Amino acid sequence: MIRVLLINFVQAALLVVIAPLVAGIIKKTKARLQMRRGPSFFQPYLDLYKYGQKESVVSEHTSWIFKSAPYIYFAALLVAALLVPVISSVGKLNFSGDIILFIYLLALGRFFLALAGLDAGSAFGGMASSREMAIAAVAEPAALLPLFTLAIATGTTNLTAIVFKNAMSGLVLLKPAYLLSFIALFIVTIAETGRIPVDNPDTHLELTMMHEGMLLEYSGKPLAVLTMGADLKQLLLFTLIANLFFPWGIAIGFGVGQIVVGLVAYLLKVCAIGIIIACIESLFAKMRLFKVPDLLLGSFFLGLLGLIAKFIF
Amino acid sequence: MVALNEYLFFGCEGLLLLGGLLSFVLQTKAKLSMVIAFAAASIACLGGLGLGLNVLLAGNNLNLTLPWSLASSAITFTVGPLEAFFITVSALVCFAVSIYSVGYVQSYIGKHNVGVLGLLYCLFIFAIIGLIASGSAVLFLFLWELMSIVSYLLVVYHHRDSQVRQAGFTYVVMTHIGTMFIVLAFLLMYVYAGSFSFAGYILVGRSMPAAVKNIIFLLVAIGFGTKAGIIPLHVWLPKAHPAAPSNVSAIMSGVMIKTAIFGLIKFIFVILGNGPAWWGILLLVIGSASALLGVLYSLMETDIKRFLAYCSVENMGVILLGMGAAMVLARNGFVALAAVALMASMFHVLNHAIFKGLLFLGAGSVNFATGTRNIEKMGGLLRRMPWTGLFFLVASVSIAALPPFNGFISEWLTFQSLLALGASGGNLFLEVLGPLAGAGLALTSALSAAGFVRAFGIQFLALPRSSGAKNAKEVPISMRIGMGILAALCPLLGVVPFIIIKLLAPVTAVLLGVHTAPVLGNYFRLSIPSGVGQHTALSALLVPSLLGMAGLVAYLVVKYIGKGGSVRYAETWNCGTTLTPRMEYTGTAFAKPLRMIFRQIFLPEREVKTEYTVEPYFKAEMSYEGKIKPVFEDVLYRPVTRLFVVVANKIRVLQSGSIHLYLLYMFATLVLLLIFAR
Amino acid sequence: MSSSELSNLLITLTLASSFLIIIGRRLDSVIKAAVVQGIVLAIFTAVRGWSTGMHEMYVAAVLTLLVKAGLIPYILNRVARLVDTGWGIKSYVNTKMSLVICVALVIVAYSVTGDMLASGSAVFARALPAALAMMLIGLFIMTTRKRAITQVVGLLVIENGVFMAGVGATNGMPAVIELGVFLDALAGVFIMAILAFRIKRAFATINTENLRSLRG
Amino acid sequence: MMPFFLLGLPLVTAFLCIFATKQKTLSVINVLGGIAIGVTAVLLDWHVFTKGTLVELDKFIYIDALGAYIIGLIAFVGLAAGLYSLGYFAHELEAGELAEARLKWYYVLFYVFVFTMLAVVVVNNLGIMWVAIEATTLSSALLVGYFDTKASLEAAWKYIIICTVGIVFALFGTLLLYFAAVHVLGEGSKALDWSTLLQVASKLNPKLVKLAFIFILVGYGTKVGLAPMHTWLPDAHSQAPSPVSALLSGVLLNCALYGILRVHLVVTQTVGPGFTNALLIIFGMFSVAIALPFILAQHDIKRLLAYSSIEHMGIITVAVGIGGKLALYGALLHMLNHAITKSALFFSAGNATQHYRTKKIAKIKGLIKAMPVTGPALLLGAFAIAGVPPFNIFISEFTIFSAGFAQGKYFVTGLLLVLVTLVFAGIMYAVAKMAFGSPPGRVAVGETNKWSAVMVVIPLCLALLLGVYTPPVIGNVIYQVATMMGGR
Repeated sequence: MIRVLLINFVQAALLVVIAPLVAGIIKKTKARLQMRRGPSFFQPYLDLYKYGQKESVVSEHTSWIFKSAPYIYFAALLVAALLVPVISSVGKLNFSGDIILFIYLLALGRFFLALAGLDAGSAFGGMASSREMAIAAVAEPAALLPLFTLAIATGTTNLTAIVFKNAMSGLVLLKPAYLLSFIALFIVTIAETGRIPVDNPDTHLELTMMHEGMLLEYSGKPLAVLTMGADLKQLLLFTLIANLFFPWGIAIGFGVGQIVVGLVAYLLKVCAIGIIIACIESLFAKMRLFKVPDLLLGSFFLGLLGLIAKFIF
Repeated sequence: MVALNEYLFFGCEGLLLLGGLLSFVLQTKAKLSMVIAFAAASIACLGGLGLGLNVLLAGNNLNLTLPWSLASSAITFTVGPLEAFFITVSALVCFAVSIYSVGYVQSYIGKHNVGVLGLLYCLFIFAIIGLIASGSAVLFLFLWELMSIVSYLLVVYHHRDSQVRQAGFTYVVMTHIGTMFIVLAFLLMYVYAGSFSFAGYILVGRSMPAAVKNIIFLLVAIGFGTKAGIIPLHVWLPKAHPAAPSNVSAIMSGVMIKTAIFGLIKFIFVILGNGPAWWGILLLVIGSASALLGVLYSLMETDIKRFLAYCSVENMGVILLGMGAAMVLARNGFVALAAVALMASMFHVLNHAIFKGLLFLGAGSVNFATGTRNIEKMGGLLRRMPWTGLFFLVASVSIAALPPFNGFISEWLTFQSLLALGASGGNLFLEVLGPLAGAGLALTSALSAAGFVRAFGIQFLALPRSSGAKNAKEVPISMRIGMGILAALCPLLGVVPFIIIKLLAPVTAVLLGVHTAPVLGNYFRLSIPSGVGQHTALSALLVPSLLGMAGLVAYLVVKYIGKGGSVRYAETWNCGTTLTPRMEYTGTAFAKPLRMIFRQIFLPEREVKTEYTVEPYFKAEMSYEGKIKPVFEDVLYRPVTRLFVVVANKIRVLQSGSIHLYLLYMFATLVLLLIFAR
Repeated sequence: MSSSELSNLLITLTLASSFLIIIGRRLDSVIKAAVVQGIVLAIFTAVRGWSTGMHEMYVAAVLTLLVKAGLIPYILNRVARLVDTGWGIKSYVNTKMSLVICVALVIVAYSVTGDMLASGSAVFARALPAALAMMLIGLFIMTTRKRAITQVVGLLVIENGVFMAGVGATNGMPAVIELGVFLDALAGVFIMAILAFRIKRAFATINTENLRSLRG
Repeated sequence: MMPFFLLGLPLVTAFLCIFATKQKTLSVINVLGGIAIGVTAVLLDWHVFTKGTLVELDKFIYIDALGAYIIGLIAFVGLAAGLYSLGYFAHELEAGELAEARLKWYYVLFYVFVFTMLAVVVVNNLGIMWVAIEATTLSSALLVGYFDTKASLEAAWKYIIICTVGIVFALFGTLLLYFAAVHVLGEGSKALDWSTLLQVASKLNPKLVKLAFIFILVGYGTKVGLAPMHTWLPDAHSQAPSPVSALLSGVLLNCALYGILRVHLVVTQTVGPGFTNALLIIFGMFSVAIALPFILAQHDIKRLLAYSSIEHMGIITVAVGIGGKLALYGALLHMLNHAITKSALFFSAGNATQHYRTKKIAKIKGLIKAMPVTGPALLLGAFAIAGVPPFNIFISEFTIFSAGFAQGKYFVTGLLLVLVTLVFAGIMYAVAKMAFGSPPGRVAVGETNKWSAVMVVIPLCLALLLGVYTPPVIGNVIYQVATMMGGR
């Protein structure tokens, strides 16, 4: 029990530690693809450090929501991080929770972030909150449907159990149901992490922003928390995809060797996903806001096809 | 203990009657009248609560018969576990609302007749608790109609407003038509049972011909569905709930429409003993549609109470989802899973009663303080009304089904039961329908989260948009206590949901023969049995503790790392100009992306008018008008109403005033009768 | 001529007199036709009294003569004169059509009741269809004729029909009842007359076509 | 001796009224007369229901349970209407709508009217009953036209013409019945006594009896207000003074229905229940169906109530047609309930129309503000008449529905239920329009007078009482009547 908890905490800590790194890798890759040198892999850590040194300016119109939102946001993601198997799938963490809780924890964070966006009264924040909630609403069923397919295939919604089962059964991705579900979930991940072609994470410009707009009023330490949270969320989703659909190499016990293999495999998988995302960002232009639901609808139908495929094949 | 139950029941109902009548008699002394009514109501509700809990926990059913009869049918009251649960829910919410009302109704003194309000209010609760406890169909119907009529009178309490009258009319007619279907079902049952007592119904319910059962099912589904406000029978709900005084809206939305769920469960599970799979599938489909359309329409409302009313439509849909899943699962032999689904449904009944009651009370408080229900005129209320704001936030988070609040637990259970439907190995249709309904539920709750970000954010955050909002003051203490009780329950039930699961154990035992408590885990975790052997679990206790810890850790880490962290207060950055409330994002604007995304459903119409002083550069005035097409009214209700009116007017020509014509009728009747009826 | 043949003749005559009312073109001729019918009916009653040997039938005959051929036409005439709206008959259906319809009504009446009384009193078997026919014709008159007075005449025809059936029944109705019926008919016409006066006062006409303000 | 008192008292009262001139004197006579009639009726009913059928004058007068029941109704509504008249006409006199000298004629006619209705029920002979029913038309026609306005005269004219025509048909039917009976019983007035007819019913000529029933149904049906012979009813009920409307709706219709019932009982014995029941159901349903559109789109409050009477007479007729003890019980209970509730409604509508000086629904607004007693009473009365608990009509309607289902008449009963539900919508639409909102500025706030307000509340309280509790006395009485009527 204690060991299980410990493993969980270690895994979560690992996620928190490497989350900015993954963001850095994506930035670097993008820069390289655009023939720039780009910032260092570790620039996100430096940014966070910098925010930590600054005073923060708080709007006088705000309420306690504004101040507490970063911590609620981060806490929700941290708890979500505790649910996701990273390098080891062992330990039936029955008590902790499942994919539904995972998705809803993300929703909890988003809820307060969106409120915080409205709190300062600026039109930018309101617009961002509004768009974020709208896109998230469409993304949520598209995210859950592929996960349901997995859950039905394995007979449980518990993440650890799903990953464990999939890891045991080998090349699961080759089934059409899984393939379709994977593609569906991948599209959702792009939307959820605020990446091109859904959102542009590099700009505060009015016409493109969603996530960044909500952070507009933040500065100093709270901004650091929020940025860290966003990175963590991105990594969480990558981890989810990686371990659900490619559980290869994940540790099935507590052996040192297994864990080392698992760690390496995990890092490789996550980096690979990061690089793929960077490629996609470089290849596509940002979509118009109201084209995004069409994309997500497409992903939803892929997920539905996956579900049907699960029962047919 | 049986005697105790009787005392509690009579005490509760008697006190309500007495309090109502006294309040009416003393209507000239408004303050006294008000205090009597609501004090009586709250004490009575405590009694009701005691009765419900006593039956659920101690397992002593209440059975009593009054010494006279109604339409030749004995007046009996029976309270078993199912009834006790619904009485508990009703009494709980009504208790909080009654306390709240003491403060809320103060603003009516001198303006409205408080004695009448007190009478109707008490009668309303009287009817609700009575009908749940009633042991015969006649009595049920009697109290059901009483409840409808009293609530109608409450809806039209502010009858000088023509919209209120309109709303009241729609409500009373639709609810009456719904009742008609229930009556038909009762009468059909009577044909087989030979009496109107529910006990008699239960005796024959399972052995009736399948066709009759199907008809009865459809009748009750339509009849109770109207009251529950499921789509497409919902149109009265968003009109009537906002029209009533807010404390009454809270009871209507929180409690009254649950009586319809009670009726459905009673009929389907207790009396008819479930039926073919399509019953459940029908409820699943209707439930999904209600949930989705309900939440979508709610997003387009700027009247906070109309918004909440549409949300009720949504939540009724969610409740039906659980029920439908339970029916299908039970039918296919997965009784333990059916128990989970039914539990999800009933848990959501309780949750919705709590947070929707709270939300309406919150809306009432805001209305009390600002004098408006239009969210576009509010803003900045969290700083002016911190308690109300907090309570509203708690309710919003709960209804958006976010952990660690109670709404999440019931939706989680619903998700699980829908997934169980997918894994239960029926046919392909069911297997896909279950997860698909789950996806629909996900969409619903995400949309509802968006809706409540909007509702809370626009109302309580940023700058006030009107002088009413600017000068708002926190509401009186009694109103805060009333809201506080409900608000405290939201996290409590979210953290230790097993309390409720334990309470519900006898209910599922009666309905499905399954003891839910062992099936569904313990205080530490909830677990779902599944066919595969893996247990899916959720530790409702752990999640909030982890959340709290994580938040605390994050806070501490951030606080002590780095030398920054000092805080400076300044104006919101607004591109260099001063921020005025007019620049804030409005509720309409907030919903715009969704209006665009779902335009095939909303069919929005917009009209922008611009007047120029010098074309095309200097605009004198610009006005924007946007509305969505009320599809159900336009496609379903208005044509039918119009048809009735047109036909009625056509037929009215028969009475043209000509005596010759009248004589002709007689002449024709006579000749026809002579020829045909000889 | 036997009493039953005589009765048959009188029955036919009474029925025929209703056609007189239909073809009447002026108010006074219609009232006169009603008088004729009253007289024939009175004779019929007397004949029945003679053939059955019931003396109270003579009383009924006299009463019929007085009321139906005397008092009521008198009142109607008075009303017609007092309200003075001309003597023309106004009808929704012209005379020819009226006749066709009335013949059809007679056929209906006979076909409905013709086979009803194979046994039983011969007179009643004859009187019943004729009475029914008269009732239908009377109702037809009331339905189609516009003037209030002609409507009262139609009512009179109906009542005559009923009366004829009553007299045609084996020994007539019990005397008490017949007396009551008479009084009622008289009172009815009286009250109608009163109302007609008042209507005339209020509306300046007794063309019942104009009484159409109450509708819906 | 009691029947003679019962018949004599109204006549004496009417006679006394002729000589009174002052309003006060008239009121005193009216109150005393009404109470005396009421007491006599109660005593008589007591006698009938405890000791059995009351027979006088060699069976000329024959009061069984059914008769006694209707007598009770007449006395009750008569007393209520009489009492209500006091306030009603006091206001009319105040408002100068009426000369004091004419007032006495109202009371004279009123009591003559009551007398004729009582006579209908008391006598044994169908012929005399016919005379009495015709007499009710004549006496009430003058009451309908009492205000001497254009509209009321028109209504009275139509009333008397149509009802007279109808009633003549009934006479013909009675005659046929007599003729059929003569063959079995021989000559003499006994052949028309229904008590005798019932005993020999099975020996009568069925064809003749059927024909008789058709005529009687059309004839008395006109008086009952069965569609399509109902056309006079909305006119007459809406134009009569409100207390008279209550009397017309509450009991006159029942008296006429009583006539049909008597014959129905005989005919069922002769030709079996199928024929009459089918006809009664058809006419009853048609009445309800025809009343519906007129209720849905009605502009005149009193016409609305009149159409509602047509609807309820239809319901009672259907219930009788359904047959069986339970249905008859429901039908009889419904007569009582309808009489009580309709009185309350006509009284409150009377107050409202007097106060607002209009019968137009659209012009009566904010009634519960303008008239703190009448307004709520009208609203609650509307609920009651629409068949909503906790009022009495719900009980009887529900009884009828359950009887219908128990008898297997699903379609008819179901349709009836649907129609009744739709009628509810119409009534609510109209009444909500009047009761709610703000009263127009020209209308003063307050009741016309206390007495009128009290008279509205009393029947309403009774309606409420009977809605939650059927006193054993009434239950037993109705049960007795239903049993007597051959409920199987």
